[in-house]
Amino acid sequence: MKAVVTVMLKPGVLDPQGKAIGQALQHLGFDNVGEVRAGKRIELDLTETDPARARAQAEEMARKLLANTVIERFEIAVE
Amino acid sequence: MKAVVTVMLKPGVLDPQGKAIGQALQHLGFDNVGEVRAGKRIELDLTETDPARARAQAEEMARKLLANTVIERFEIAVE
Amino acid sequence: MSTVDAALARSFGLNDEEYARVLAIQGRTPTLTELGIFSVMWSEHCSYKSSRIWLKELPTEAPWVIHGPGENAGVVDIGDGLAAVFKMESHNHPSFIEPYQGAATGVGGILRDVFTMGARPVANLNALRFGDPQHPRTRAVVDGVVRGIGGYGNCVGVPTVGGEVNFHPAFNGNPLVNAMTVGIAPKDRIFLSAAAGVGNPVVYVGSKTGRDGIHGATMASAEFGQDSEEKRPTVQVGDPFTEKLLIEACLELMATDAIVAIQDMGAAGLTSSSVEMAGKGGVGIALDLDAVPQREAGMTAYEMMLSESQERMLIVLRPEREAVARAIFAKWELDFSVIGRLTDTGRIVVRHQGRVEADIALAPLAEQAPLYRRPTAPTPAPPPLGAVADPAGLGAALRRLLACPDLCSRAWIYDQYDATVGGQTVKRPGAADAAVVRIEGHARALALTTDCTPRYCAADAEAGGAQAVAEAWRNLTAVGARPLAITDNLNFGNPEKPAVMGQFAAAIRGMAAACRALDFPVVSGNVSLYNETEGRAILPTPAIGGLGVLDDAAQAVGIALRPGLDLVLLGATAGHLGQSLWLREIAGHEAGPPPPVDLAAERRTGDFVRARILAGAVAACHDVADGGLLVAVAEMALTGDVGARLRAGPDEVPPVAFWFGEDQGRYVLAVADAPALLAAAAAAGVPARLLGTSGGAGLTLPGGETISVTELRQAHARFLPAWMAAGET
Amino acid sequence: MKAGIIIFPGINRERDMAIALERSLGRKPRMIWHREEDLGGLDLIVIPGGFSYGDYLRCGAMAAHSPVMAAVRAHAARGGYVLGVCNGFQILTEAGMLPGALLRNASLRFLAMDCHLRVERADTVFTHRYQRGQVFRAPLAHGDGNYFADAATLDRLEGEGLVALRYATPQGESTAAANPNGSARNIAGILSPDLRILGLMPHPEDLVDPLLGGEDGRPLFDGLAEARVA
Ligand SMILES: Nc1ncnc2c1ncn2[C@@H]1O[C@H](COP(=O)(O)OP(=O)(O)O)[C@@H](O)[C@H]1O
Ligand SMILES: [Mg+2]
Repeated sequence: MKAVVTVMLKPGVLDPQGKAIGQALQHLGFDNVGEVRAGKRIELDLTETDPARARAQAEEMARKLLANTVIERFEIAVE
Repeated sequence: MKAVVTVMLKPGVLDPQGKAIGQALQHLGFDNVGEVRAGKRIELDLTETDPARARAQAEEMARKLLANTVIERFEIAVE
Repeated sequence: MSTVDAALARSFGLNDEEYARVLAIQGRTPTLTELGIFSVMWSEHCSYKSSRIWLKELPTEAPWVIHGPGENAGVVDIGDGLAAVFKMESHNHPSFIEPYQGAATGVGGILRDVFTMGARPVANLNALRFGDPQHPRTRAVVDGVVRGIGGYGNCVGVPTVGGEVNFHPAFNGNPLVNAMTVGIAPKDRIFLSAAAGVGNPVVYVGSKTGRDGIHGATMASAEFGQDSEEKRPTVQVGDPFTEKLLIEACLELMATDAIVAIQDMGAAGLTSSSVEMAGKGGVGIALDLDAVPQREAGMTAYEMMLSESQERMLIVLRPEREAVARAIFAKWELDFSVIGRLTDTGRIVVRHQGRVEADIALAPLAEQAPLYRRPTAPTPAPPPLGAVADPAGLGAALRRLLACPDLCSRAWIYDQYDATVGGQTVKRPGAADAAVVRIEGHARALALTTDCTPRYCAADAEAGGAQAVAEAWRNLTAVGARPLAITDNLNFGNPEKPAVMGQFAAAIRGMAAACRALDFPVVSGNVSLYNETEGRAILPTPAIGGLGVLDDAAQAVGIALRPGLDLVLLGATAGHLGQSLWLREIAGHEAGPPPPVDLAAERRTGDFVRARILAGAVAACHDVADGGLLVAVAEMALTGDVGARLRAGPDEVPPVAFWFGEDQGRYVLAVADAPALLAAAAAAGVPARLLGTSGGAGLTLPGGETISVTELRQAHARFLPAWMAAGET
Repeated sequence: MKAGIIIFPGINRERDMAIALERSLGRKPRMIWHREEDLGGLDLIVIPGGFSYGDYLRCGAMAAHSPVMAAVRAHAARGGYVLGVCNGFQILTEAGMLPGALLRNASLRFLAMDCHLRVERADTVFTHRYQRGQVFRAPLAHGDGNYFADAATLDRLEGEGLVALRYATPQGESTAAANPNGSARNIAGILSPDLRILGLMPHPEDLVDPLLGGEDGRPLFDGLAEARVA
C-alpha cells in the first residue's frame, strides 16, 4: 500500500517559506493570492496490505520521526 | 477557494531526502517500508471562486514559480 | 533496438571520420553500448581533442611538483612531509539548466577528484561569471548557483574560503561555474588511478546508479518506446550527505593497505573510470553490470555505462583485503559491490544479463582517439586608447566604482558559505587577497586564490592569459605566501571557430610565459569549450586557481588598514586606462588594449613584497587590481574600518589615470616605517611611492575631498543585497 | 573533566570541537561513534555541528532518534553535562531534551558570519568564565537557527532564567538588527532546568585561537575545564 504523510506547520508557527512564496507570487502579478502555507509531503511504499494497519503504521512513523509535533501537525492518507 | 499544489521530483531524478528518510525509518525498526519519496505541499488561498479558473491560476503559479519543472512535476487540487 | 550506423553515431557526437575509425578498431558494427563508450571517450570533454595540442605548451614541472596534469588532481610538496592536492573544474552548462543542482554537483565532482587521491579536502573556492544583472534570468542563476555551492559545501563540511564573481552580458546565456577544491595528504600516501594485478577485484562504492545525465543523444534514438518520458535523461541531483560519508569511508580505507588504485566516477561515469584505470595500468577489465547497485528498474548496459549519477567511486582492491574494505563501507552505510576483475586481455569486456554488451581493445580506444589541430585566427589587436575625458572627478568615480556589480562587496555571497568549518581558516573571504587556511596540527598554511579578468582576455587573449596567472601569483604573494603552482579552468567558445581557437592558443601562450617567468607551473586543470548561446561566445575566461604556502600561518597579512601607518605603492604606474573598469563604468566604453604584464618586473616586485612581509615589516598589503589604485586603498580602508589621507600622484600621470589605471604588478603596503621601505625598494630596483597616511574616519582624496568610510561602506555594500531582494519580494 | 564528542553520520564540526576542548581541557576528548551505547566515565558529552543524516527531513530529526541518544539521556539524568552546538542544539530539541524547535532562518538563506552574544547568566558551568551582560563574538553557520517556542514556553524559559545567550549588538543591546535568523526574543542558547544541558546555535569552538580571529569562545571551554564533576 501507499501511505501519504502530509506535514504542515501548526497554526501560530511562523511560516517564512509560505510568506516568501506569497510575496513572490504577488510580485509575479498574481494579486488574488491570500495566505500561502508551505509544507511537506512524504510518500511511503508499505508492504502492508491492510489499509487500517497501513494507516496506523504511517501514523506511528509520523509521530516518531516524520513530524515534529512541537511545531508541526500531520495528516495521513492511505491509497 | 483553496488550491493545493503538490510538487514531487520527476521519476528517475535522485531523491536524497526520500532515500535518507527511508533509511532512518528502517533504523527505527519500520522494516516494511519500501521506497520513500519526499516532496512539497503548498496551500494557496485564492480570492477566485470559480474552480476551473482557480485551477488554471494555480497551474500557472506552479509552472512559473512553485515547481522547478526541470526536475519536478506538480499536481493541483482545488477545494 | 535502434540500428547502429553513421547517422546514430553523428547523433552521439561522433563525426563520420571518427565513426569510420570505430568500425576499423572493432572490425564490425559496434553494439549500442560500444558506440556509447566510444562517443563519450572521444567527446571533447573526455578526450581534449581540440585542446590537447595546445595544453602541451604549458609548463608543468618544478622541483616541488609531485604529480602534474594527468592524474585526478595536481599534487605539490608543501613541506612537513605533506602534499597539497588541488584542481578546478567547470559545471557551466548544468548550472545554466538547473543552477542549484548544477553548481552543487560541480562542487561534489571536484571534491571527489581530490579525495580520490587520498587527500582530505580542506578548502573550496569558486570562480563565477554571470550575465548582465539587467538580464531577466541572471538573478535566478546567481541565486541558484550561490545556494547550490553553499548547500553542497556547507553540508560536506569543507569550508568555502574564496573565489571571484564577474558580471558581463556575454555570460547571459552561458554562466561560468568553476569550482576548485584543495586537499591535504601525507606526501608518501598519494593514491593513483592506474589499475594493476590481474584478477584483482574491481569494486563499486557510493550511491546507486540511476539514469542521471545520460548522453542526451539517447533521446534522439528510436530505442525507447512510449515510456521515453520516463527514461528521459535527467538532471543530476547532488547528495552532499552521501558525499560526506564517501569522503570519510574512502579516507578510512586509504589508511589501510587495501587499495591498489582508485578513481572517482565523474563525467561518463563507469565508462571513463573503468577505461582510464585499466588503460593507465595496461591491463584489461571485465565488468558484470548485474552487480552494479541500481536505483531504477530495467536499466540497460548502455544506460549504466553512461550514467553520470553522483557520489560514486571505482576501486581496485588487493583481493585479501576485500573484507576489510567491505566492513568500512558497511559502517558508513554505502553501497559496496564487486562488479568486475582485472584481466590480462587489454580489453574492456562488459557483460549484462549473460550477454556481452561491449568488448573493446583499450589501447586503440586511447591511442586512436581523435586529436585536432583546429584552425586558428588571431583577434585583431584593439587600437590604442586615445585621450579620454574625465566626466566625474575622483570622488564621484570612486563612489560609483565601489557600488558597481564587478567591484561591490561580495559579502552577500560569501555570507552563505561556511568559511570556518574545520577550525583552520586564518583569512576568511574579504580579509585578504588570498584565503589562508592553516594545516591542522601544523604551523604551516596554504594560501589560495582564483583569478581571471575576462575583459582583458577578450581584448588580447595572450596578455589576458599572462595577466590571470600573474594576478594569482600576486594575490598569493600579497598575503606573504610562496606561490607554488596553479590549476586552470579554460572556458572558451566553440573550438571549431578559428577566432575562438585563436583566443585559446593565445591565452595558453600568455599563461605559459607567465608560469615560466614566475616558476608557477600548471599541475591540473580543465577545459570547457562550446560555451556559446545562439552563436555568440562568452568572453574567453582562462580561470586560474593559485596555491601557495606559508611556513608559519602567523606571518600572513590581510588587507585591513590600521590607523597611524604609511601607505606605500610598489610597482610602476603609467596610468593604463584601456579595458579598465573606470573606462567602462565612468567613461562608458569598453576599449583599448588591456594593461601589459611585465613579467620580470612582476617577479622583482612580488619577491620584494614577500620578503618584507616575511620580515614582519608589513601591517597590511593589497594588490592593485580591478578598479585601480584608489579602489584598492578604499578596500583596505573599508576592511580595516579606518580612513586615510592621500597625497597627489606624480605630475606626469593625469589624476584619473594614476588613481584608476589598472597597471599590473602593483601592491599597496601599509607600514610603520615608510622611509625604510622606500630605501629598501630603491635598493632592489622596485618603484615605490608614498601615497599617504592612515587614520581618521574618512578617506581624504588628493584634492581635499573627504568621503567617510561609512559612506563608502554604504556604496560598497548595497548592490547585491538590493538587487537580489528586488527579485525576492 | 572527561569529555566525549558524539559523531553522527554527516556531523562535520567534530574536529573543531575537539581542538577547542583539548586546548582548554588539556586532553583529547573521546570521539564517540553514534552506534556506541556506553558513555560511562564521561563528565561532558558534546554534540557538535554539521548535517547529521544530511538534515534532509528536519535538522537533527534523524539523529535525535538514534540509539546513542538514550545513553545521552541517561548521562544527563546521572547529572552529567551536555553541550549541543548548532546541529547539536537542533538534535537536543528534536530529542525533547531542550524545549522548542529551530526553524528555517527568517531570510530563508544559510548564514555564515560572526554574531555577538550577550551572556544572560554567568552562574552556570558553561558560562561562569564570562560576566553576566558580557558580549562576546562567535561565528555562526546555519540554515535553521530560528529558535521557536510557544509563548508559554518562552515565558517559562525567561522566568526560570534558562536563556543562556542572546543575539545582541556589540554594545549589548538585543535588537532586531542584531538577530541574524529571526529567533524568538533573540534567543541564541538555552539551558535545561538543572543547568546541565546547554544548546546554542553559534560556534564558540571556532574562535579559540588568536590566529583565527580571536579567543572569544575560549572562556566557555576554560569554564568547563574547571567545572566540578558530579
Ligand atoms: N564566489 C566566491 N566565493 C567565495 N568567496 C568569494 C567569491 N567571490 C569573491 N570572494 C571573495 O571576496 C573577496 C573579494 O573578492 P574580489 O573582489 O574578487 O577579490 P580580488 O580583488 O582579490 O580578486 C575575496 O576574499 C574573494 O575570495
Ligand atoms: Mg586580488
